[in-house]
Amino acid sequence: MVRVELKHITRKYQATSESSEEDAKRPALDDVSMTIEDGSIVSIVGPSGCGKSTLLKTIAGLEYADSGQILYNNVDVTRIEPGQRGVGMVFQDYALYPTMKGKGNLHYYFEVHQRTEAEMEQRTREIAQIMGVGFEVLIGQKTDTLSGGEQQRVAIGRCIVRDPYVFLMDEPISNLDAKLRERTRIEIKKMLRKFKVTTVYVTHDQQEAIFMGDRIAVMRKGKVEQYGTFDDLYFTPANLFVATFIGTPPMSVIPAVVANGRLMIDQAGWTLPDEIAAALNGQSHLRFGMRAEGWEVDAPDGIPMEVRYIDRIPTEQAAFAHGTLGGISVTVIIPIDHPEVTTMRVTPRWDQTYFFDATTETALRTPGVPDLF
Amino acid sequence: MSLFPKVGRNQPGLRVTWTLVVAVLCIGIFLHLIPFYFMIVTSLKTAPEIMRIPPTLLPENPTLAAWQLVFQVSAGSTILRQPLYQYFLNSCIMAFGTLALSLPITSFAAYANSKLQRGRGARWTFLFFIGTLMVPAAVTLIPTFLLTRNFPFPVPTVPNIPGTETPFPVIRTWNTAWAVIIPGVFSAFNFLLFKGFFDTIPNSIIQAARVDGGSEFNIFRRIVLPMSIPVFAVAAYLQFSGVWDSFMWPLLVIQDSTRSPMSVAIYNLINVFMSTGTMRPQASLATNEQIRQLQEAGLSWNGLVVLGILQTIPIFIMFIVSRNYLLKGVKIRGLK
Amino acid sequence: MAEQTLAPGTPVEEMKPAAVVEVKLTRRSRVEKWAFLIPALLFQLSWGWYPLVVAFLLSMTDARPRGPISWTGFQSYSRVWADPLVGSAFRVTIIYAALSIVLTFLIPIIVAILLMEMKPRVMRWMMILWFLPLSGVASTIMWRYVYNQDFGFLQWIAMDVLGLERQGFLASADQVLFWLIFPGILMFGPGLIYMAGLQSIPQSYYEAAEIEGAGLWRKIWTISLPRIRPIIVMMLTFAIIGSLQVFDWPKLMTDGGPGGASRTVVMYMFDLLNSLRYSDATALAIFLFILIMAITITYRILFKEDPDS
Amino acid sequence: MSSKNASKGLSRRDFLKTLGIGGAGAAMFAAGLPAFAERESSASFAPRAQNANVTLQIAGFPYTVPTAEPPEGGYTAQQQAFLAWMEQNPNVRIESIEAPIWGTGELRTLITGGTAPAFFHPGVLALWTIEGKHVVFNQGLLADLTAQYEEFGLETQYSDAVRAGSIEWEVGGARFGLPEGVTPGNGIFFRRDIFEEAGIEPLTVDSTWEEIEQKAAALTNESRLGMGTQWWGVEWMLASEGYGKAGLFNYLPTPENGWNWRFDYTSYPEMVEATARYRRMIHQDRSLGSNYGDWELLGQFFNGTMAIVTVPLQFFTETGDIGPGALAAQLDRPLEEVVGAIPHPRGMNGMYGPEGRPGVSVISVNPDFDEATKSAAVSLYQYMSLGEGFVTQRRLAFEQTGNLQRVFSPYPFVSVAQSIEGVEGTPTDAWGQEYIDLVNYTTTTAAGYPMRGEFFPPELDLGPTESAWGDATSLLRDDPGDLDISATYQTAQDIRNTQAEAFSSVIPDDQFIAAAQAYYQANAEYWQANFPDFYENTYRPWFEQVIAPRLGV
Repeated sequence: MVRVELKHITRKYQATSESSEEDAKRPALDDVSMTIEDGSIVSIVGPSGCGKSTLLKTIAGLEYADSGQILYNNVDVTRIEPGQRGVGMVFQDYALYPTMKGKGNLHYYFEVHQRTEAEMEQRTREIAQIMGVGFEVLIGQKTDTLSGGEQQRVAIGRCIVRDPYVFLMDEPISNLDAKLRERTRIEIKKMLRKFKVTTVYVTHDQQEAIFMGDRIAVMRKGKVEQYGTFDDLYFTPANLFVATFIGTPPMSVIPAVVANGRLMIDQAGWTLPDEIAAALNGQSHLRFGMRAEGWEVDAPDGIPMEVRYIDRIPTEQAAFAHGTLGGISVTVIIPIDHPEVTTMRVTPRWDQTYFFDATTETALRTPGVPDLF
Repeated sequence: MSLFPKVGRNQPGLRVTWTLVVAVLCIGIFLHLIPFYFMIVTSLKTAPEIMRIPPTLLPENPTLAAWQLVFQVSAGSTILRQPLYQYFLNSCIMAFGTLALSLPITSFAAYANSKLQRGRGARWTFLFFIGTLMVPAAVTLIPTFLLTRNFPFPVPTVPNIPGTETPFPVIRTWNTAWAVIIPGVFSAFNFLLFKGFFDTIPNSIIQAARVDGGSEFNIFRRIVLPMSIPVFAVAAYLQFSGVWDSFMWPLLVIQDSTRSPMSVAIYNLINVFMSTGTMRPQASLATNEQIRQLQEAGLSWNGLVVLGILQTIPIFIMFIVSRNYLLKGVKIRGLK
Repeated sequence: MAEQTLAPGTPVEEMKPAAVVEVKLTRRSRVEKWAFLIPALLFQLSWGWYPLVVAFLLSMTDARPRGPISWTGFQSYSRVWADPLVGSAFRVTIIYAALSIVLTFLIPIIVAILLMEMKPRVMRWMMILWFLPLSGVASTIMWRYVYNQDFGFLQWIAMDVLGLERQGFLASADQVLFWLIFPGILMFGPGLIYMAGLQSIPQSYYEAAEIEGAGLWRKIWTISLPRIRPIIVMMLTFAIIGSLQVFDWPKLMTDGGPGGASRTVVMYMFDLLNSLRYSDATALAIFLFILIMAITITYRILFKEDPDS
Repeated sequence: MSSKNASKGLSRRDFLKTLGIGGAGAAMFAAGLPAFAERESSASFAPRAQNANVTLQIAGFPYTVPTAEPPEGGYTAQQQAFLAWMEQNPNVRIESIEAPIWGTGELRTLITGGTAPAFFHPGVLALWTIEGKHVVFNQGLLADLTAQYEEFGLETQYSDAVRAGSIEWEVGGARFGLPEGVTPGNGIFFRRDIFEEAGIEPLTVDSTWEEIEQKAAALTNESRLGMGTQWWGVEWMLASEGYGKAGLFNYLPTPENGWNWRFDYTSYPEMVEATARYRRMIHQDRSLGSNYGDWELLGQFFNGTMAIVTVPLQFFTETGDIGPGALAAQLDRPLEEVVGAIPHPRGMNGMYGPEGRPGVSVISVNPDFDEATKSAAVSLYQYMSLGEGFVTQRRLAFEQTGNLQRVFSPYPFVSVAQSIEGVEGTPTDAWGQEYIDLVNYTTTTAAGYPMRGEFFPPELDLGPTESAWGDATSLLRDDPGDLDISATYQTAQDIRNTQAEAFSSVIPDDQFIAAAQAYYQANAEYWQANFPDFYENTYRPWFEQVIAPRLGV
């Protein structure tokens, strides 16, 4: 429906009583630019305080950018009020109007936009059909008598009823219990597919971000560190932060030294393949990143890793060996029938290695998105 | 609410706790009611019995004389210059006038400060609004009094516009109900009360309404106001009883007895009784004549207590009314 | 226009940049923010701060109710500073404030929390009876009578019922502050305010806590109190400020006695005013203002809003 | 009289006016100061023509304004007299207003704001001290009525008692008050019937505090206190010895200091002794209740729950429900068999304290009034309290009630006339010989007691507050423990002396010394004539050792 473009959005932090000293000094949004394609779902993920909610609110118009532009289909809406941007927003705490029934919540939009009663009823009925069984009953009740999941449905219904250009969701399911969260996540995804609404989905949970988003933006300290598909982020992280943030179990990052064509971790090391050595620009001190699946175990040139414990997962037909390498915790996937050991020799599969600059933390070498087909 | 679980109340531990809670509440009520009991009993005593020591717990010869006296006094008597209803009406004008202006203005400001302003601006506005709380009222009494005479000049006589013989235009509220209402329009206490409540309203609700396109005023009226009924009830009750019971200020700014509130009428009477407390017999002499007149009319402490009870009744009614609104707020929240 | 232009349902093609430019500068919420604030700002400025500034200027003069006047700078301040009674008045005020907050502040909160437990009908009645208002004058008369050293109700309880020594009550320099505060323990209940705050707590919170096995006190401590925290903080602010400015009640009950043991700063300020010493009284008030500011600021720093709440 | 020293600085109004301008435009602040000062001093309060229409706003004091319609039961005698005056003076508009004229702070605020009523009591502003009234007048809070005294020839119409108490209405030749009542001073009432019942000899004029102490203890039982006194009760006992709030011995003239007085509470064993008696009666014998107001005392006296009370003597002529007359009527016995009255006893060394000194209660007039309005106000006063209206009132009171006590209440009159035309009877018929004798005693003996205010020119400030002294006396009254009396007084003395250092006097040193010399001379004469033992044994040695060196005599 709408393509949303953010151009160099900057927002100074408005110190509140809740913000720490450090937060107060840096901008909440620091030159954020991204394009959200028409009908696509974008997840914004990052640790708390990274500015993801601020970004969402800026898109909604609840916060104004100090500089930069927001375009909806090339229309500059930077200074347009939220109520006139045609957005729908779902909040973490659902933010239902407590003194109104569910219906009243749905109707408020029409009321303040001076729409007709008929249109209001018509849309409500339509939405009730889409939202499925029991929604009519839900919206006939006081909102604070509803359970969390029910409130969530009403909140989503409230957004959809207006047929929004952009759908904004601010951690919409984080207040639900685990099981419900799983189910709701699927429901939302299904619904978004059905409506094909441009959606921005904010979460702090990378799993959720991966599940929901066609594309994912990883934010840190007011900056978008990387914006791309999951594969982009997984295989070509722009920097150490993105690399460690995405993926389960998290990537192990080991300080390493390159000397005489060998990659040295403490005293032990491997001989570095030439093409990788070339990619490292001759840097000697760097960060060596490995995902769990990137390791080869018990290879002849492997270096010994102390194993702390082995976590066997029968459903996956695999096991995680948690060990220590160069003083850093490392997780390695091993066959499920691997015997209990106290040390095992590990070798990186060199095409799955990541190298990062020790100081700037930018990626020097990544595996790149595998061409599967 | 359910501090106590719904099931398992028969558990001995819980039962003891429950009984204890009920007992504490009941004892508190008993202690609280003692002054009320004495007031009512005193109003039924005869004048000499009131002076009796130790006081009698029950009136020896219960009499409604004091009540009759207060209700039968005619206008222009020594006791009350105006009929009782006139004072009552004046009090109502002042109290409700203050509420009508103060509640919207104060709650608007508190809402804006809580939800619309942010950062340093909000903090300074907040301090601007509550800073005057830290100053004892006695300090600003005289300047404020002068302002009711010639706003905005805190002087007894208005200066002339330089170079002319015409004085500056001024607003005079002295000797009208406005002089009581206007200085009380912004109530720093209520501001804090409202702000404390508005702060508990999640920002997301306001933001959701903004996304829905409500103007700030519409949001306030349709979303925030219905949520805030209890705090409005409390604020209205507190301010009402404050204005209703205040006598010092109306005493200073209202000289026309047809415009005096009831508190002033009662205070004037009590003052005559209480003013004799100095070493100089002249002071007693100066007020002798008035006391004599009051006593000839048959008024004594029992009559004053009757007036005190009458004075308490509107506060009491307001209390009941605001309690109902408070309970309505409870219902809205689905507290069954 | 903007509304029509951007309202949902409008074909996307019609969203032309030109149509939007016109509303670019209208910041309706900002205008509304000031519309909300301005009336209160004006009233607070003209009837709150303006008289205060006038009073402050008077403190720098040798002002008397009438007659000649001249600037004297900080003379009043130094005179008040040197007055031995000022120090003792501040001491009494601080003790009074601390004692009254310790003794009276919690009761209405606890009562409000417990009242919410009663069945609705019982609650309605108990609420009336607990927070039954009494006009100020009437309560002064009643308590003066109750405290009478020779024939008072309390002396009767102390001597005849409890068989104690004759008690001083308001006449004892050691006890006077307690007995001044005592009626507040029974009488003053801003409990309605807490009840207003308490009932905004959803039932589900308590149910959730119950499932987790929380007992009575845990529920009060982890749900009731934190949820009305802003109101408590506000009421405490007000209680601190109010008790540091206490005047009417001790004035009527003890007039500062015995031996100045209950003479608060504002009472001494009143003494100065009655001695026709405007500027000294105002200077004393400024000292009190500074103290209140310092205490309030310290308090606000200590009880800074909890970011997790 | 230097009350209107316009040359010194700005007037308050100018200052406030400047503030007002400041409110309108801060830029004018500096420039405005001199300009306004000049204008105001030349053109303010121009007197109006004598017959101009004027308005008097009266707040129920000293006369109740008659309503337009007569109330149920008709106008009171006083209101009828008032109406007659209004008919004679159609150019004066009378308005009845509500004004808080009995609160110090409130009345002061009204005067500052220019909204005071026509009449009020100067004592309210002056904390009821004579020096205070002079200060208040000096500050311009009371109208100067000197011209009106002349115009109406008031002084010739006053009784001797009023003229003897001129200190209450006159300072440095200027008149600031209109006498409206004479009080015979403070005294002690006792219930003769209770004394009789208990078999105790009644009190007499010669009774001492020691005797009262013993009798009070004997009269105390479960339902009765032997004696009751006001919360400042210790002052009565101290005053009899020459100490206390305004005590002769407690004030040390120190002309070389800024504030001309220092305080001495610690040099006298008699002061401690008198205090010890007071404390003994309260805390040991439990025969004295000392936390009551005048009217409460009268009520307890009426109920018989106190056998001896210290009250203003004019309460004897109180005609209300709990007055002595009502008590006699209730007991159905003659007044003189029920209520006895004596002046305050003499002290241990034979001194007679100032508290028995008769006084004049005066009313003052709004200082904002122009001459014409002041004249109208004084005219009303003259008619109502001295002249035709007064006679009418009293006669009507007699006709309405047939009770002589209503005519001679309060007694004695302000005016020269001591009887009312058309009323048969004398004050003695109304109140009994004993009370009349008592009044004669106080008006002859105590009236000559020299008061500081009579000799010293008025100050511009009241000086240190009385708080420290009040603290000491309230502690001495209330503390039941082993209080060190001397140390308590020492504290009060130290505080007051410290406070005194921060003040300065407007009286030049030589003037002060001259006034002090006259004051102590008058004291010497008074004591020598009336209480020669006290003079020889106490006063003269004290003067020579303590005062003379301070004055450099």
